[in-house]
Amino acid sequence: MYFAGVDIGSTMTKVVIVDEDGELCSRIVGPTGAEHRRLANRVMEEALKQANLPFNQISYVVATGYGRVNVPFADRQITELSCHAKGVSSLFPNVRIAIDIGGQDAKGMKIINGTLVDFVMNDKCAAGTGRFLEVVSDALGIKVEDLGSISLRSTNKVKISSVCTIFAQQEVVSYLSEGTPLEDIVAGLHEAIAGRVVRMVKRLKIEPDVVLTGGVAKNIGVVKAVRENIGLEVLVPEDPLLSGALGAAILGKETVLKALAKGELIPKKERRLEEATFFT
Amino acid sequence: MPVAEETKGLSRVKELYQDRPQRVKELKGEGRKVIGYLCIYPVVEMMTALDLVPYRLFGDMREPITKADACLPPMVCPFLRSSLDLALKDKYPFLDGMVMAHICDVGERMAHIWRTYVDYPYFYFMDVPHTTHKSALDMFKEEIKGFQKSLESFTGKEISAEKLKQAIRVHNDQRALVRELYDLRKTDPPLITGTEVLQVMVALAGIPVGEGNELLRDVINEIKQREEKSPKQAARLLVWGSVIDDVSLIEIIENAGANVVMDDICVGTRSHWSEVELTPDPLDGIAYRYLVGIKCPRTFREAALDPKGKNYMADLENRFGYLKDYVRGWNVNGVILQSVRYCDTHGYEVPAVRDYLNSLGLPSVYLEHDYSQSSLAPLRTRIEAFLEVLG
Amino acid sequence: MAWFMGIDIGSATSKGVIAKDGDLVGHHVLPSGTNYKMAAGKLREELLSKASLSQEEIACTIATGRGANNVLFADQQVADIICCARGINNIFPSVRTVIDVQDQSSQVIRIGEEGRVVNFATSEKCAAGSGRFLQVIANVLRIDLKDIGPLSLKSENPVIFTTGCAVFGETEAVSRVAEGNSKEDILAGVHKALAEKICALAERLGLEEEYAITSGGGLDIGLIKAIEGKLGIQLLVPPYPQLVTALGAAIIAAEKCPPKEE
Amino acid sequence: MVQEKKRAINRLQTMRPIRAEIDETYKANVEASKAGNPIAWAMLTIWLGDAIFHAMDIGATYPESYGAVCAASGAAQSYLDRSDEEGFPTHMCGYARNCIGYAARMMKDCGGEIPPEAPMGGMPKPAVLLSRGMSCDAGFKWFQALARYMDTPMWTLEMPIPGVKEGLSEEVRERNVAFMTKELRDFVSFMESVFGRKMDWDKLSQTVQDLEAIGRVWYETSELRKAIPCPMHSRDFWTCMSGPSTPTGDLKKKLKLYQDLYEEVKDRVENKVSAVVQEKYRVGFTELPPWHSLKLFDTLAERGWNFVVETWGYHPAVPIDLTGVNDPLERLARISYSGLTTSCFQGAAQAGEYMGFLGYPNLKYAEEYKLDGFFLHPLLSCRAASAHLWYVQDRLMQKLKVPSLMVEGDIVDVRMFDLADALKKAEAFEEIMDHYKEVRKKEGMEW
Repeated sequence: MYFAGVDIGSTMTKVVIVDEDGELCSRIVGPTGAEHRRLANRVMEEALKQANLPFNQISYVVATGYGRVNVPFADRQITELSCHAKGVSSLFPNVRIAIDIGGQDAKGMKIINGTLVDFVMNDKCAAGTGRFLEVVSDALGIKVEDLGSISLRSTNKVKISSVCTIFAQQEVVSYLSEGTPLEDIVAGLHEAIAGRVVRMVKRLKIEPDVVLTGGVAKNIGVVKAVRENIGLEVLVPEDPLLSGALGAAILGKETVLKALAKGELIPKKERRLEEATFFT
Repeated sequence: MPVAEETKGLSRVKELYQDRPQRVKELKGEGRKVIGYLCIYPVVEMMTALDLVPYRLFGDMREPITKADACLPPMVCPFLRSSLDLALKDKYPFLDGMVMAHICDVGERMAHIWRTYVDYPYFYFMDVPHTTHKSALDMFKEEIKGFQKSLESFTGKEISAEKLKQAIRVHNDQRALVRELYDLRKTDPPLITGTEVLQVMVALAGIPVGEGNELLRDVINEIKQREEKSPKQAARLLVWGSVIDDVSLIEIIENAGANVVMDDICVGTRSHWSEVELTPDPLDGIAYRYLVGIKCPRTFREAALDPKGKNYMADLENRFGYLKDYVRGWNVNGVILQSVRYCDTHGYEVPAVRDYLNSLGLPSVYLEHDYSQSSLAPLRTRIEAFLEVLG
Repeated sequence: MAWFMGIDIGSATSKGVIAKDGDLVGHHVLPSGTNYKMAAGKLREELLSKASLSQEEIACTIATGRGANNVLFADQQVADIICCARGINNIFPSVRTVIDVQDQSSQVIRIGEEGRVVNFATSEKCAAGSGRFLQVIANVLRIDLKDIGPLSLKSENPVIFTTGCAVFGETEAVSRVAEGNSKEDILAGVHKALAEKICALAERLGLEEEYAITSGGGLDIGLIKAIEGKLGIQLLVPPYPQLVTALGAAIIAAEKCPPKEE
Repeated sequence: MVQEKKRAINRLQTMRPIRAEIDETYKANVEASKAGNPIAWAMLTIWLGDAIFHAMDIGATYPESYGAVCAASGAAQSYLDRSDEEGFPTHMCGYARNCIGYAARMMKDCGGEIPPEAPMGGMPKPAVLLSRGMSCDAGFKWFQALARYMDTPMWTLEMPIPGVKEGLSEEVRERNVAFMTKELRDFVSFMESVFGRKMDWDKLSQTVQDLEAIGRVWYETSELRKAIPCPMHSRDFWTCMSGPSTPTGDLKKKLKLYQDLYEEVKDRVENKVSAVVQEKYRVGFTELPPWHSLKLFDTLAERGWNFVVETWGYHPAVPIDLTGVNDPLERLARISYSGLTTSCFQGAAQAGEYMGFLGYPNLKYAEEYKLDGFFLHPLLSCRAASAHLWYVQDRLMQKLKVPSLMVEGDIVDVRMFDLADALKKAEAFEEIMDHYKEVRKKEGMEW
């Protein structure tokens, strides 16, 4: 049996397929964006190709992420908070605090024995989300991927005082114009975003293990800043983008196995990859 | 069914919810005087006793705030900004007067601003103390007396003790009926949805108390005979916090798969739970009910010191003990704390009320919104996640 | 003979003009990029070569805009509000209210005789109600900025766009598209939301005709129509809306320092 | 003696010992509490409760003022962050969040001891909390919230706030004064029961007398600021303002210090000495300044801006006739009730102004102090000091053709204040002040 998790985030769409032992059979990441958002099925298609499976072989599909309601072929929708918690604890069984810095939000999750017990979330203000770094690195004229390594060279990071992302962008430009070294500015940005997120997550009373996920977790500079702000070791999964989709797939698996254990049979349904329609 | 036949019960409620002023406009046509009031501290019994029609003003979270931006800053309670905005857009041509009370900082400031820019034949600002000290009660009683005098001189009529007692009785009847309606939420699943209850509460706030009582009786009978119950859900929630006058949020919660079975808001229990005791001097009962009986964080309460000094848990019990009755009586298993942005009185309360709920072993989530529909949509994920936490 | 230079370093673009007796003899616009000092220098070169003048022939230079302090060769800095007022007064002497929609902030300026500032109101501490909001949306919808206006005018029913925040406007736009709304309706929705914010500013000041719109906003016919509709007014649009502030700076340069002695 | 360079603001010499005296009280409180004497945390109640502390030999410290101290010293940020972590919404009062963060740090991290990083010696753990039911909701909600961190007995002093029309009648006044007096009496017995000491009524009467004396001098001093050019800048006013309202330390000494201040200001008036190099604009300030960016005022002083008056809450109470009132508590009640709220109601009613003590005084000051404009500072974290400012701006313009500059910021959180933006707006505002000077002249107003 195979189980799929589809995580439609605000910027990235991820699909994971696992078998009944939880082994990863497929992992796909593609951009979301105004048009792509409608094409969850395309990404699913790729995932199936990679796993080299017909769609009918998928016993259960769980959709998550902020676009979860737009996955017509999903059997169930579960919020990204529960899915991240599940995905992260499947990779790090001892996790107590999971921090996910996504494209348009940041979440803190308190996890006990693999289940979500409390959470905090910011999707009100772009500062403290992945967008913050994207928007500002734009102004710096450098790729987001490069931010991390650049920041490590910093000896004296600047203080970003703007609360609004757009204004932070301007602040950055004035720093540049004053000839402030790039690495110090970037380090300042990492401090700004890490500071904001950690302040929020501290409301959950942080205790180890702490795991950081989301696209931003690929940024070594942010990881460092988060570590400094928490004062604890911070673990990062090998592919920090996937934990939501992974958790979704695993939750799907658990649903099915629970049902089977109860002796209920999962009706084999004809699965079709239809395009999402949004006129319902 | 003939079109002419007047609607009753819930369908009447929906009418009134959709078009709140329709009834007071009719009454106005019949020569009745309509007095607007904001928040739940203006003493409605006084207005009723003088055959005035009290009409509670709300905001409109579907209408962008524009006019009020010219005289109220963006960093104050958007509900109050919206209320003033509607007045400035001349949505209340039917009002003969307006009563505001010292409910909170912005409420107090806005009363004066309102009075400056929108003129009514009658206007009264009622001071409300923040403490429940004996001396505060005495002072508040005098303040109510002052309000009574001003109403009397406005109408040229006197309020006899008997008339006042009558008014108190009808309003107490309404409070009793509301509690009866709330009892129908105790079953699992509840006989009436949170959305419907809120619509009833909003409807009541726009019609004379007597009509309201009739309406409540119809609704209660209807609900009791209901065949189809609302879907059974795992979560039975209590919604706490600042004013909710639009069903959007409750709908989002109930659509996410929960039953909203109880509330602690001022368009619900806060406005209807406690009755006015019929004291020899009616004003004593009124003063006590409005200052002590209404449970709003704008009033300061503290547990008496025990020999060892002050005790936080005793303090919480004294402030929030009533929530325990709600939780047990309605078999609540989760609480949604919600507040409009920039509401200080609720903001300071949040950590303490969560401490209390934790002591009851009740999970809770805190949601903040800026009193506009668009600000509610993003809350869906938090609500769904909270329901997943409840399991 | 004396020429005067006005340099306006904005967060997105830098504008410069050379004026003589209040007339535009040369102008140039370039992206501010990440180094305001360089932008300013480049701007001066371009301007001088365009007007085929040498620096010596410039009697006085006034810098304005967010990056004004990076214009090292300026004789003085003047607030953009003042420059904008003088600039528009030079183009439309009858204008009493200017709506200046810049990249990151919007301001409404009331003007008296000789283009003196009589009152002004600026948008709050975030990019809400600023031109940036539109750019972000344009990016999401993959539309060229110059097409925004015309497209928006085609809209039958604008979507209700209540969030003013530029960054979250993006999220909302994305979900609007997902819901199947047309680009036209979304853009019209943004214009509506922007217009509401700007009009709130204007109503705070009180309106006095005639009216003009300047900076980037003046290039967006969709926004112009939305504001006109909401306030029930006619907006005058200068030939180069984004140059008005720089022009004002040049005019002030003329006021401040009379022609240098030969 | 610190030799400081010539600043655009011509500070008063007599201000310095007053500042030292005020700073001293922080140290005094720390030592007192080390010696085992109880210390109170009090909201500014403008005399109401303070005199009672003083008469009962209980040192009082003021978390509001301390919020300004933390903001000025840069220590505030970490306390604000701590308050966030504790789960308090971030839009709440900067003073309150600073204090809540401080309390959490003191009680949870430092075992009740003063946090090492605390500026000005810090505030020792309180033995009693005095909050207030007046002027803002934070006034009592904030101290109530402190119960999460300290089992400290707390009292809330009530202050009636009637509407202008409703508050005019003598009946209402007498009723409210009687209420406040009763409140104070209850507070005294509360204090007596908490500390097991008796109130020394003679000392209280003496304290009240001294306070009245200091208050009168302070009031006379502010009257002198109507002179052109204005001899005393808001910077000096803010430095000295807490003295007359908080009876800490040796009151006789304090009185002397404020008399010296008066003399220096008076001397400046006689010699036409201005508080700024060249007084070009006379500006009033409403409500609370950006404590973290006071250099703003130096820069503006260089441009000829003289800040000559501040708003009601800080403006010295107009002395009232109290002959025949012997009960010290009633004296306090009358002074406070009149000074803080109703003294301006008569004028407000005549002017048809409903925004009593928050709105009308600005109009009054504009005329009396011949203001060219107002600097309005709405606080993103404070409703009480912001909700009325848009209205005030409108009334000043409608009635007096006096313009006001609106610059958003915060008293404590520096991240909410943009100095460059403020200066840009101020520059443009000068043209506006010039313009309306002309307009007022045309309309035959006297300034």
